[in-house]
Amino acid sequence: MSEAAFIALVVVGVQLMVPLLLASLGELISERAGVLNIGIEGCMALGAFFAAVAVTSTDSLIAGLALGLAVGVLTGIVLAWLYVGLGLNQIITGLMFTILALGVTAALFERYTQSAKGTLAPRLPIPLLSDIPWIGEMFFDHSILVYGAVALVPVCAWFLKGTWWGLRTTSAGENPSALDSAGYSVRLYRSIAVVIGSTLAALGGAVLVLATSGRFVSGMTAGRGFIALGVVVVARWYPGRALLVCLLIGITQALQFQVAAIDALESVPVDVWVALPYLAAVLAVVIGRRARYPSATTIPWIGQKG
Amino acid sequence: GGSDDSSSGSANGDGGGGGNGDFKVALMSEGAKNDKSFSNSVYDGASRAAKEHGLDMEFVGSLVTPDEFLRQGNSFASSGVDLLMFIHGGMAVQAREVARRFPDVTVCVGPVQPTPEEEKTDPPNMCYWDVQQQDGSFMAGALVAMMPGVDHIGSVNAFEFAAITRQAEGFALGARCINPDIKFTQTYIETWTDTDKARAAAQSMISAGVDVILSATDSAVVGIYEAARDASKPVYVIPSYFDAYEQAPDVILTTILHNLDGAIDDLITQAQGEGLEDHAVLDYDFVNGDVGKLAPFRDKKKAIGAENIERWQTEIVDAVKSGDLEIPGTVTTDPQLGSVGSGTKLDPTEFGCKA
Amino acid sequence: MKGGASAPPFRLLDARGISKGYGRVQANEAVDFDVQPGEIHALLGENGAGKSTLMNILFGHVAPDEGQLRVRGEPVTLRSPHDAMAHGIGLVHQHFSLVPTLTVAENVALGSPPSTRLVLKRREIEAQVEAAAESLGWSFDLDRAVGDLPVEAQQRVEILKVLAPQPEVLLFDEPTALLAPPEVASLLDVLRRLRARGKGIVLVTHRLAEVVAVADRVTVLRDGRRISTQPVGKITERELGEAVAGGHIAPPPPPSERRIDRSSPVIRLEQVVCSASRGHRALDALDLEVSAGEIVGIAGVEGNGQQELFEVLTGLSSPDSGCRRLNGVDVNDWDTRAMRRAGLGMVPADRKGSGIVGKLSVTENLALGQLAGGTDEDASIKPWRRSAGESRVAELIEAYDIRPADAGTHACTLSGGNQQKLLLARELSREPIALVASNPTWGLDVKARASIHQHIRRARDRGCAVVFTSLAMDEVLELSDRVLVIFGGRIIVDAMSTDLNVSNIACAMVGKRADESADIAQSFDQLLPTVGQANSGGS
Amino acid sequence: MRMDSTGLASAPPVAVGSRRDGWWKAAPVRAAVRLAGALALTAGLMSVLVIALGANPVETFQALWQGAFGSPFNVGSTAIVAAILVLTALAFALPYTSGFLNVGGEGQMYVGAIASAGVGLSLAPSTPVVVALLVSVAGGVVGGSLWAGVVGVLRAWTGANEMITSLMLNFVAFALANYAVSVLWPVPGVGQQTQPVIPAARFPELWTNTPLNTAVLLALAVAAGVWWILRHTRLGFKMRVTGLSEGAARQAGVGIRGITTTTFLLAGGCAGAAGAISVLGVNGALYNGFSADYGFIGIAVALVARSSPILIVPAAVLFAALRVGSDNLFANAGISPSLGAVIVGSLVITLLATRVLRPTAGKG
Ligand SMILES: Nc1ncnc2c1ncn2[C@@H]1O[C@H](COP(=O)(O)OP(=O)(O)OP(=O)(O)O)[C@@H](O)[C@H]1O
Ligand SMILES: Nc1ncnc2c1ncn2[C@@H]1O[C@H](COP(=O)(O)OP(=O)(O)OP(=O)(O)O)[C@@H](O)[C@H]1O
Ligand SMILES: [Mg+2]
Ligand SMILES: [Mg+2]
Repeated sequence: MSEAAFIALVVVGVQLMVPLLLASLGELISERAGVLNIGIEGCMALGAFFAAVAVTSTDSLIAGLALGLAVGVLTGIVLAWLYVGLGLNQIITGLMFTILALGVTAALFERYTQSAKGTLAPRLPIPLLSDIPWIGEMFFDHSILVYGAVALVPVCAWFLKGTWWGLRTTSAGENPSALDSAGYSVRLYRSIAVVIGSTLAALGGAVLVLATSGRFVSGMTAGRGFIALGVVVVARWYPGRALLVCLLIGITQALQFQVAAIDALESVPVDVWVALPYLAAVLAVVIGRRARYPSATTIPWIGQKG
Repeated sequence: GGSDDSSSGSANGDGGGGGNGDFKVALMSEGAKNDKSFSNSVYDGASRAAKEHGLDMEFVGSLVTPDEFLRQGNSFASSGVDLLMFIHGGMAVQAREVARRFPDVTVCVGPVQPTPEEEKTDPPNMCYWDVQQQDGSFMAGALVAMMPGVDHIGSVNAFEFAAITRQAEGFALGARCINPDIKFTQTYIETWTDTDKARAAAQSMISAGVDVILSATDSAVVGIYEAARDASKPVYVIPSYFDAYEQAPDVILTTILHNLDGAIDDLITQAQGEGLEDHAVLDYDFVNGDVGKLAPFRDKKKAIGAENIERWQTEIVDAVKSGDLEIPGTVTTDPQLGSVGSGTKLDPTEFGCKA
Repeated sequence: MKGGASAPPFRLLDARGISKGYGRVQANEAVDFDVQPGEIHALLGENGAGKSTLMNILFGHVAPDEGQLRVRGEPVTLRSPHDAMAHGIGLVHQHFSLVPTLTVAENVALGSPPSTRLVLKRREIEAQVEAAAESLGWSFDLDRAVGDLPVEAQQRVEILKVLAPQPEVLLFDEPTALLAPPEVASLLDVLRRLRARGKGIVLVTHRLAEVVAVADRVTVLRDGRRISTQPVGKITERELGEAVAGGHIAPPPPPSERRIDRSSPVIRLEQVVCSASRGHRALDALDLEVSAGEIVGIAGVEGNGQQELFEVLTGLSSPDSGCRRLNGVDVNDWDTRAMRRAGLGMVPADRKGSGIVGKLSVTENLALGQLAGGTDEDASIKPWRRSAGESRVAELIEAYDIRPADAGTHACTLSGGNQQKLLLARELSREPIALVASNPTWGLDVKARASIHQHIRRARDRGCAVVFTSLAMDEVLELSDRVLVIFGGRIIVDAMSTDLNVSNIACAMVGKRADESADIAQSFDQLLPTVGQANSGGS
Repeated sequence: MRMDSTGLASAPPVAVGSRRDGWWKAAPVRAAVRLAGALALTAGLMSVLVIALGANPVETFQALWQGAFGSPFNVGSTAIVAAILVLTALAFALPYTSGFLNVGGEGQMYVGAIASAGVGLSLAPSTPVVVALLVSVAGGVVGGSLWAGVVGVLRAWTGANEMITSLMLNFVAFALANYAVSVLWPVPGVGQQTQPVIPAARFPELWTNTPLNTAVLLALAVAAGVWWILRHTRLGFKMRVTGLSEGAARQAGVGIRGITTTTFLLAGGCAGAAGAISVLGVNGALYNGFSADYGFIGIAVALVARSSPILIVPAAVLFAALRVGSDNLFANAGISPSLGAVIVGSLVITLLATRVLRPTAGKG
């Protein structure tokens, strides 16, 4: 494999990582608070659709991000109401929400989406850093969206570990009655986590659109939300590890496009590449069987007993 | 030609004068009618025919499963359409079932050709249509190979099956017709819609030195535009079906117009006029149906070079028209371009290439 | 040592006419309750008497339907625990309210009053926690996840959490329920120290001995109503017990006089080693023999291998090395199903978790005990068949006095005592050759406990080999023919119950011989005077 | 999903029937009111969406009804889709009864379809009808069974979370199906489908000129069989006990690993049979993307039916009618057929939100 091919592999891997990373961070925060949000695939699709609507009518990156974000917040509020407020079964609600959201975007897509625009998020080499041989090209010559997503990783980590909010959010997921008996509302902290989580997922969808000419295509999220569920388990609910896992998945997917450069890969059926991230998630769950969900995940909070 | 995005699927042809107002045609497709690609082109052709002849036309897109096609077809057939079109090469079985049940409805399926067995068992009201998609990509490949500085071309393909494979392989063969040493890279991304994956595939090709990329996928093509824009050297994209120039004027070299709209228009016109003969097979190719015509080069003329365009016109286009150059096919009788890798293995001189 | 008996000038916390209903259950009804500075006020009552409800009301966690609260004479309304904290009230919950994945410092921080700041200043918090811990003579590894700490350390974290905001009134809801005697002693010591600092303390407990040992005043609740409030000095344990239970308690029958043939034990463990999840040896070359017709009680501080011993004895896990025999046969690799088929009965500690199934009927729960058999014919109760064995079910309900006597009711609607009776009916109706039980009367009140003991004794008299573990030393002494003490995964004491007293056991439970730790022995003699005297008298 | 001793949702409070209250507060009346409310809410939401899409809600609902039951053909279509949904619903309901979440019905159905297509197309054309059909169906059942068995075995021996593994294996199954149509048994010149199965391997017709065939009987028989297993066998009792309390089952001597694996094998068999129906009873070959989310809709069906194998049948008809009816939406109301998915999703969510449905995990 040539040097250029290797660099390309990593560059493409980093770009493929971004939407998945955002969705994974969203899922991670929500699960930390004890809510398993299987609806993030749906959040991504909605975020993508509305970002495209904004972009096609204003031609502005900011507008796309803003509408994607706003839709994420709204979706999050609805989901929080369902998961936390009403205490509905999270897995079933999430799955049905995804079916619903994919259907809605498909139905609306035929009607509203217009033609695409030019590049919205141009590359932005970071001065000095991008001059480092290899590394610079691989990691410091990307669009603002990539930097933004990666920058969110330490933010999330700090949010969870270094703030009072994070402390209480973690408690809501591990032992909600402890949080409750300390006088805080479990519902509030869980709802906020669901809203943040859905918003990040919607941003992931928006990024998907903004990174590719601002056009929504029905079905473009292609199961990323589901992969994110696996990523979170493999990353054991740590944002930093989620970054690594997503990067690894991104690079594995990018490898598929480098078969021409690597003879050994030529004979691998395409389907293997498609199945790989999912198989990896299964394997990770099996190997990391001690990977333990926050104890209260999927259990709705219905108030203090006894 | 752009389409009116906000129009509903049915175009009631009240404009056309002495048309046959009772003739109804319905089309069913996988893609949305505004997908700026395959289905969009089909929709445009059908609308044109409807307008011209004053027909009732309905188009339903975003169908997924074979039983959905079957039910939808049944629903249309029982609501009294005269011509029912399955815009999906894989739905012959479903089309046949509807044709059997509704002998008064002409049921067409394509792009596909019948196998000899099928021809024997089909009901008479069943018809097939096909567009020889390799013709256009062959000529595009030849044109690209003439461009200064192009020594490596690529193709981003959706799924691995004949209607897709022949496009990519034809592209490679066409290029090798001009430059036998040209490099060809292709990837199957197994999605019509995942734009990010298409972008990643294209990006990987570009980093490997590809100068021009053919899109043999569907709406995911927008990802390829983005990758081309992002490249540090000029890279061009050749989408298919629908002149998408405005979507990405900076990177689209030209579009291979498989003249789907023309073919569909022609088929509908024939059907509503004198009617299709029993067991009709309408096979459109470059010579008989302009399939594979390239969209205007516009500002890319410069990049291609005026003299190259001229050379291409005489050496390729005219040769094909005159029959001196015979582009191989994919049908049962001529399956040469149907398999992966054929475009780089076949010898172009056998088909009339000069080099 | 008893604290100030002189009446203080005012009440720190004063509750008048507190009532609280949950549906049809009246958890509290017109309860008056107060706490004075520098006193320990004990609160007693049966399960479900309303003790925790009262504590939650005093802590602002539950709003009373009626009643008035005063803090230092000022009427207050507590809308949330934050209000209570602001008024200087702290509550140590009955069930730990710790987050196991968070560190000690983080858990303490979680319990502190709300901060308007966003950033968690870890250093500051750690310093505060350290200072508070030092003042009580404790030290912690502040970075360790609380879930990795032993139970008594978790209890301390719970206390630190409550002490952090410097409350004047401290409510302790059954703080000793999960602790073994030595730890109880040190906890009671902390209570005395807090009292000495002038704090008002409420101690909720089921253990009468603790009340006698530390409390100044005691209030008894029954069915949500206050029965009495009186100084501890003037009341005996027996009177207290009767007040709690609302009647006279029969003394336990004397241990059986029968001769036991120990030549061929039913259950036999030889040099069994078993590692716990964290890697250390939970059972360390443990030997155990239980013969037909005897009850063997195993005492020990929680976490010394009782859980693993139960699992090995019942086939839930297999020994890593060593030998497990049932009636002389090597059954090392038998699973629970095989053990049950061979005639083993078992009563797990968490009856609602792995004992009975709440959403199944009484009949179905009884059938559960017969599932291990290979075929339908092995079972007399078959709810999946048309003739489910109703007569047998009715027989058992009567024999074990399960109330209500309705075969179709869901087990979750039975009270705790009846659930345990159902479990015993299920296990003993199979006439097992051996019965393995873990804390068989945990959480039960006095009457239910006596009934369970009676059923176990009857099984023994039929020739069943019974072995049970219990955290309650008095239960071990009372029920067993032979007493073992487990420490660090080994049996370190094996004696007839008549040869032992509480002091011996208490010392052994912390791995010391009696002469090594006279102070512990002394504190236990003081702690459990009646039981201690009864047994030392017999030796 | 079973995550360490935790259920999905805690039990609903025991309803306290009180005779003093008026009849309008009686439980059945309140349930009916709730159901009506949920349906009205769904209809309202749909109407908003339909209007946003520029169509007439009344026409839309009429078209939906027409599409589902308006002609013998449509009735037949609904019945055959219902048969598929019955089976995918059972694939969720069985593990749910044992306390597991199988969200991999879609993938298990795919593998069942791949297997029965593989068997059905490689049989000699002269194979007798009964043999060919039985062998092909068995192929599908075994295929789905093994695919789900992977989930069961991983859960039983490594404790791997079955919700995640079954979900992920769906996508692997999709890739496998693509491999089957493009590499294993492609039709040259055409894409996206395998060669057709031999005619003898197809389900015999029940009602001429409609898609209704004997596959419907298979689905009903399987539903009855599952009901019988759960209610009237020792295995079924063990499965229910495991679902209600794994700890109690283990201590009662139930082999949890065996029950887990058996449950998933049975569930996968049901989903595999759904795949077989789609190949042998509907499409005649394996098509890429042949399922309109039938595996996922099966979850909704099972929930609405409260996992009862008997109630699953009418619930499947309801959802099949929605699914099939929505294919008529375009022709008769000018609306995207994607609305079908929207209706299914919002119906289930409103049923949950209005507490008409209260799924609880077994573990109690
Ligand atoms: N949140 C609640 N909902 C319904 N009933 C409740 C609730 N909390 C307590 N109860 C009921 O109120 C009564 C009193 O309960 P409480 O927990 O105060 O008893 P307790 O004296 O603390 O018992 P224990 O000794 O078992 O801790 C019980 O019958 C209980 O079932
Ligand atoms: N969910 C329920 N439905 C109906 N009745 C119930 C329910 N839960 C408890 N009960 C009834 O309420 C009463 C008190 O139950 P509780 O569990 O508090 O008893 P307890 O104090 O633990 O009794 P015991 O001394 O037998 O352990 C019992 O008679 C029981 O039958
Ligand atoms: Mg209590
Ligand atoms: Mg669980």
